[in-house]
Amino acid sequence: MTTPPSDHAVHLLREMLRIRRFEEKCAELYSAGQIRGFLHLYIGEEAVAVGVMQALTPDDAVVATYREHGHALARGIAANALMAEMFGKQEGCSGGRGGSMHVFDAAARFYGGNAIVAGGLPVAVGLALADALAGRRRVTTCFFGDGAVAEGEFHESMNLAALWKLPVLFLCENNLYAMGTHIERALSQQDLPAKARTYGMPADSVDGMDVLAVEEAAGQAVASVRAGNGPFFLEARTYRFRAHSMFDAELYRDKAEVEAWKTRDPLRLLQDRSLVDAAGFAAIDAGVLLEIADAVACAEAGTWEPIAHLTRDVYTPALEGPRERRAR
Amino acid sequence: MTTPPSDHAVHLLREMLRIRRFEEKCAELYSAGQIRGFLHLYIGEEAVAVGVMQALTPDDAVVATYREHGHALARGIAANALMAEMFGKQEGCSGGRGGSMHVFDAAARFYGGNAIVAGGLPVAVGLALADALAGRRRVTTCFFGDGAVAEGEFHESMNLAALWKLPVLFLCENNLYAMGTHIERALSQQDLPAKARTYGMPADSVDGMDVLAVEEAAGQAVASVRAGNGPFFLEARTYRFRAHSMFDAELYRDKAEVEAWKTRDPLRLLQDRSLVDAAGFAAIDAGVLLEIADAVACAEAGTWEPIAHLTRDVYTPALEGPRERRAR
Amino acid sequence: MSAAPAKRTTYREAVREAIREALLRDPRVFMMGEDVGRYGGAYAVSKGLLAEFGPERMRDTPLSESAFVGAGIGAALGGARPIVEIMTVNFSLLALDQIVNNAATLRHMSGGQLSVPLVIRMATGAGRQLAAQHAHSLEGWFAHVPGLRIVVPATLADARGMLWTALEDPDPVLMFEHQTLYNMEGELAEDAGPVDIDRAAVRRPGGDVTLITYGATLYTTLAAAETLAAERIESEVIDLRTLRPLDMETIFASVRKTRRVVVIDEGWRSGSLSAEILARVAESAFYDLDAPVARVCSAEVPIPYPKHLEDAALPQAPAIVEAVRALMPASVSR
Amino acid sequence: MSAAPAKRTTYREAVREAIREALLRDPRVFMMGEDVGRYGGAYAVSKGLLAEFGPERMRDTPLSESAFVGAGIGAALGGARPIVEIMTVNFSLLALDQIVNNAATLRHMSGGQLSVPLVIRMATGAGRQLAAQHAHSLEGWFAHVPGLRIVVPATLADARGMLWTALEDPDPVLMFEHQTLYNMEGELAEDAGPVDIDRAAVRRPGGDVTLITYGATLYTTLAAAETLAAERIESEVIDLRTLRPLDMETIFASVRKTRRVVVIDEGWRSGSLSAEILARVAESAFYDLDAPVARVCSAEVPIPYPKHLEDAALPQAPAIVEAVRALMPASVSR
Ligand SMILES: Cc1ncc(C[n+]2csc(CCOP(=O)(O)OP(=O)(O)O)c2C)c(N)n1
Ligand SMILES: Cc1ncc(C[n+]2csc(CCOP(=O)(O)OP(=O)(O)O)c2C)c(N)n1
Ligand SMILES: [Mg+2]
Ligand SMILES: [Mg+2]
Repeated sequence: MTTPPSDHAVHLLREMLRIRRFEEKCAELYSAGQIRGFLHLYIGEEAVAVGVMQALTPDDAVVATYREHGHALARGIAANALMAEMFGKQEGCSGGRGGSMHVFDAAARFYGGNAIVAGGLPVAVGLALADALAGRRRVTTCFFGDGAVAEGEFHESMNLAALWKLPVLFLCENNLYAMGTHIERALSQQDLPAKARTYGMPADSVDGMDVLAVEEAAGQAVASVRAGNGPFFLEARTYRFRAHSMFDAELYRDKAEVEAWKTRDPLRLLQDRSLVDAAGFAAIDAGVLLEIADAVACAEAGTWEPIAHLTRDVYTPALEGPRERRAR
Repeated sequence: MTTPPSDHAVHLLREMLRIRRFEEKCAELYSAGQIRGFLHLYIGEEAVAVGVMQALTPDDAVVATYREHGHALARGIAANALMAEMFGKQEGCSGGRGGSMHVFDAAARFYGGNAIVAGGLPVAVGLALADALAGRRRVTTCFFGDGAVAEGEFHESMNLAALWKLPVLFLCENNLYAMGTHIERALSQQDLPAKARTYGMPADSVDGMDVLAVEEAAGQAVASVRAGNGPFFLEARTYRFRAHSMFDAELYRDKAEVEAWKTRDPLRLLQDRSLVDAAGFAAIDAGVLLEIADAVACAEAGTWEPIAHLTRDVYTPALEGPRERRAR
Repeated sequence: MSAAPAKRTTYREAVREAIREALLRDPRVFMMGEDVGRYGGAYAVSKGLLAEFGPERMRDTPLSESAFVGAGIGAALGGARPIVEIMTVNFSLLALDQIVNNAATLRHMSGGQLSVPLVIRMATGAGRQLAAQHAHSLEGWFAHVPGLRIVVPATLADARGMLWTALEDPDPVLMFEHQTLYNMEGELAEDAGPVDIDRAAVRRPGGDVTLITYGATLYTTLAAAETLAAERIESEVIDLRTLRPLDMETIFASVRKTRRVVVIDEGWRSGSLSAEILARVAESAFYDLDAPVARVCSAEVPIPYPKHLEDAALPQAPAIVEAVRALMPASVSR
Repeated sequence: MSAAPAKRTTYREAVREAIREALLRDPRVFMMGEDVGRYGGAYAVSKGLLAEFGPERMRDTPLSESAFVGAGIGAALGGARPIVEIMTVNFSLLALDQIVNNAATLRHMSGGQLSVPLVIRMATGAGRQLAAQHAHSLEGWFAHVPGLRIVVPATLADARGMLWTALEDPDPVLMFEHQTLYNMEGELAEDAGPVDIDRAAVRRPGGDVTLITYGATLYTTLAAAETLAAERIESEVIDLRTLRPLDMETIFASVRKTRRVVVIDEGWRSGSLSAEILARVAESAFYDLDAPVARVCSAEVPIPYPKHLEDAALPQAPAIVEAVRALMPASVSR
């Protein structure tokens, strides 16, 4: 007789599966032409977003990249609102204007959805600065990739946060590639925690395919930040199973490398470890698939923003008059 | 009986004294209104430029900042041409258009004179890249201050140079201040060689008030670069004796701190060490003062670029016609 | 306007007073930038404010334009009211990603959810022989970007009054202070305070020609108007005050009256703000015009160091006078 | 123009051929940028070139726009002939310090001593639903900066021919390739080669109105011209090709003939290149005009993701037709 899987393990598994199924559906919808623009899938990296979000409270802030569906779902943005956004419908969490790369949710303190590599880091530093100035004990978590580490904005942000001891968790998703560029061809120094420590910042590295390990490492990192010790840098070693975007012929990596990483699929790893059996998995999956189907239905039923609204929200309507509200 | 000072020591002393006297004269001329704009004096830091230049050959390239009179003189740009540039006369080394902050001399491979902090670093990387591509064994030396280390362009350039193993000597003049900001309030990590090493780059630090030490350290650094080991980072610990610019009230540092550093005046240190006596010093000084006086006379006798030439050299004159040459 | 007694003050002091007022009025306000604290500001604008408000609210930053401007955006998103100082407009190019891709974009791209109530102040312009990397006028260039509001105080009252209004704006405002104005002295009402940032101001009324400008060239333009008045050509001088959005009503009203327009703009001629104004006039007030539109701008060169060349590169009163004369019918000019 | 047989090709292939030719012709030429090598280019422009030329000359860079653009400047100073690719125009904002403060400035500021023979290529424009941080048209904005030359190939022949000419220019040239053109297919002479980058081209002759444009909107404009022709309004369509310096001769010659002008520009309306052209026409060809100048530009919004809003934000043929009709005397229009 085996012990039943813990509720928490089931929760983590479901969260990762929601991302996986959501994105598989997105890929399908992209081929069908219902989702357009750039689409960057997170498949393979689900353990990172899900593990980290466990450590955050609703009051904390999250800044992510253009590969942020996973972060959005794990942060609690409804699949419906996210899928509507993928379609560009006004029921989407950014009113349909952002699409895949620009997911926002002010209520969830989810600040994008930034498609400029490393562009989110200074913003995260500022969110944390606002908290520090106001004496609030909140944490801002900023997700970014290994590619972002080469950008000047990474360096400036790391230094500012460390210098001012701001409550930022720098969460680097090292999936070894920036588009087609392997980290060895991008960074003269690939030991990222060592790099971070030169800023006088505590740093750690964790197996990003193991959600339990991520959860634990993120928990410690967030605790350190929340305790007032200043920023923390956490590297999650992970891998994307899919192409960089839907336009990528993947000339730059071996199939064998991909297959090797797939043996460490974060879903399978957790399923094995937490002793969820095939039937248990199928039950979770069924619920998730329902949720995604519902999201697609919602998105399809969603409405287009009227063209007349195109120029709204470039500026706030004049303050004296009653502020026009967009239908959401 | 004492041993006479070596020719080399006298050479170094003279080189430093040329900078000192040149700039003292500039400060005077600034007060008299003959030099305008921003004027950043190098006084106190002469050992760095003079020491480093000993390690370079005429074929090497130099990139400097807005505090570059010392580098220009030590690199061999004539005091006449430099002083004419300070006046804005067309006999100046930049044709008078650059002034104090934009000294150029293509023949000396002296590429500025860059007044954007850290803006010269990417350019230096490119100069070195051109050499690497062409298979030339030249070294590009890039001078910059401690303040530049916080800029994104520093980080990107260090990484590129290290990644591509380019022949750049990064020469950081750490004078402890960026304008009024002490390095402790600018950088979370003030051990600059340690910072540099995280890029996988060899690094060293040297007493920037001791010209012999600088010469030796630079010699080793340049040898390493020239041998094909990739870039090298050398910190020269130094101090500016004067204000940041002529507009600086120096509210941010103690007189006592300045006085303490002045006891380590690079000229005095070398004079003592190399056993140049007062008479010897006076003899060198007399020669230097003559040179400076001549430079001022030349600059005063210099001519203004005709206003009609204002728009020349924005673009190269059309290639088909004979290329117009400016009177130099 | 005000009946309160006036005091002698400088533009620099007026800006400082405005910053002080903002820090006193709203605890969410703080200022950051290079050397704004201990050094007292590169142009001595914030001298004394560190002592009064402490290093948290008068915050020195490292040399990291992109990060501290981006941090201003983040802080604004997080509920603060940051005033970010960029020392000189040329350095703002290092922060352009944050300004254009984030500050200007976040509200629209998020479907109206996010607000970036940020003010970025910077010194702009030539006239002090600072040469090719410290002397440009890019405010008109920034005015191309939707989502930004661009304000340019030319007078003591505006230097004193625009900041608070800008801080109350829920969207990012860029404020450009011309380097040569800091020492300008004059009378300012003791009780001077916030001013609107919506309307252009007619600084001199006149019926023969409309001269449109902003910033430091206001004074060059007023000088030219004096010269022209001696020739019995009456100029209406408009100070734009806000470069984006443009107050076209004031411009059109004046052009309807004068039927002639010259724009004076320190930006490089091609693609400067002057082009936009001339284009709008030629599009929408074409039949009101009695003569071609005209402009006096900076020469299209990196600003050179020597005084005579810098002067030659910038809009000067004689060129303005010349441009106006060329538009007048033969009977009106002497 | 050429009598050589034509082959079927795409804009993408034409650009690739141009890069190949440059690498073959001049050993000083190399290309660098993000993912130009192994990945084959974000827009697959350089696919295959790594295999042919190796990683030194087809050089992948880390994500460091400022440093690799600056390195391009340095390499050009050092005697190389770099082609630097910036993936998308929005990312060029990260490199603006190097482009404006260095590349555009070094020759003048050094008194004519230094030369920066650098070509920077980038993808620009909207139309692929890439939203607010990947879809802007900033080429007209760059055209404000003296010291830069801005070229925009709209045709296969220009995609094939402008690069070599740009590389021979001793000064920095920015080349903008519209994202939506890469897949455009057509006939190109087998022996197509370098073309001039000095003159605008009349792509359709006509006597009633001058339509001025560049880049992808050339095709929108030609479509509008077709519609107008059906109404017996004959448009002369000018493809600017080079945005700085502008070939005003060609423009003025056309305006003298047609007496009406509409500029079509994918840039945000205010402060776009269209403003400069309208301003110059209204300044210098005022008396040649029979109607106000006009323009059709992008709406002043960060480009939104959904197709219907993106389309609504961009210049479309019906709007061009409308703008032209509004300028025609009642007798000419139907
Ligand atoms: C400043 C900037 N340069 C280039 C790009 C194009 N681009 C988009 S994603 C990407 C790779 C980023 O890699 P990484 O940071 O590792 O994130 P990952 O995609 O692997 O999650 C690149 C080059 C961009 N969006 N922004
Ligand atoms: C990008 C940029 N930001 C700000 C400035 C204004 N500025 C000029 S020098 C300077 C301090 C630089 O300090 P450091 O690099 O240590 O050089 P030092 O002056 O001490 O030699 C500053 C802030 C500038 N020129 N460029
Ligand atoms: Mg990656
Ligand atoms: Mg310093």
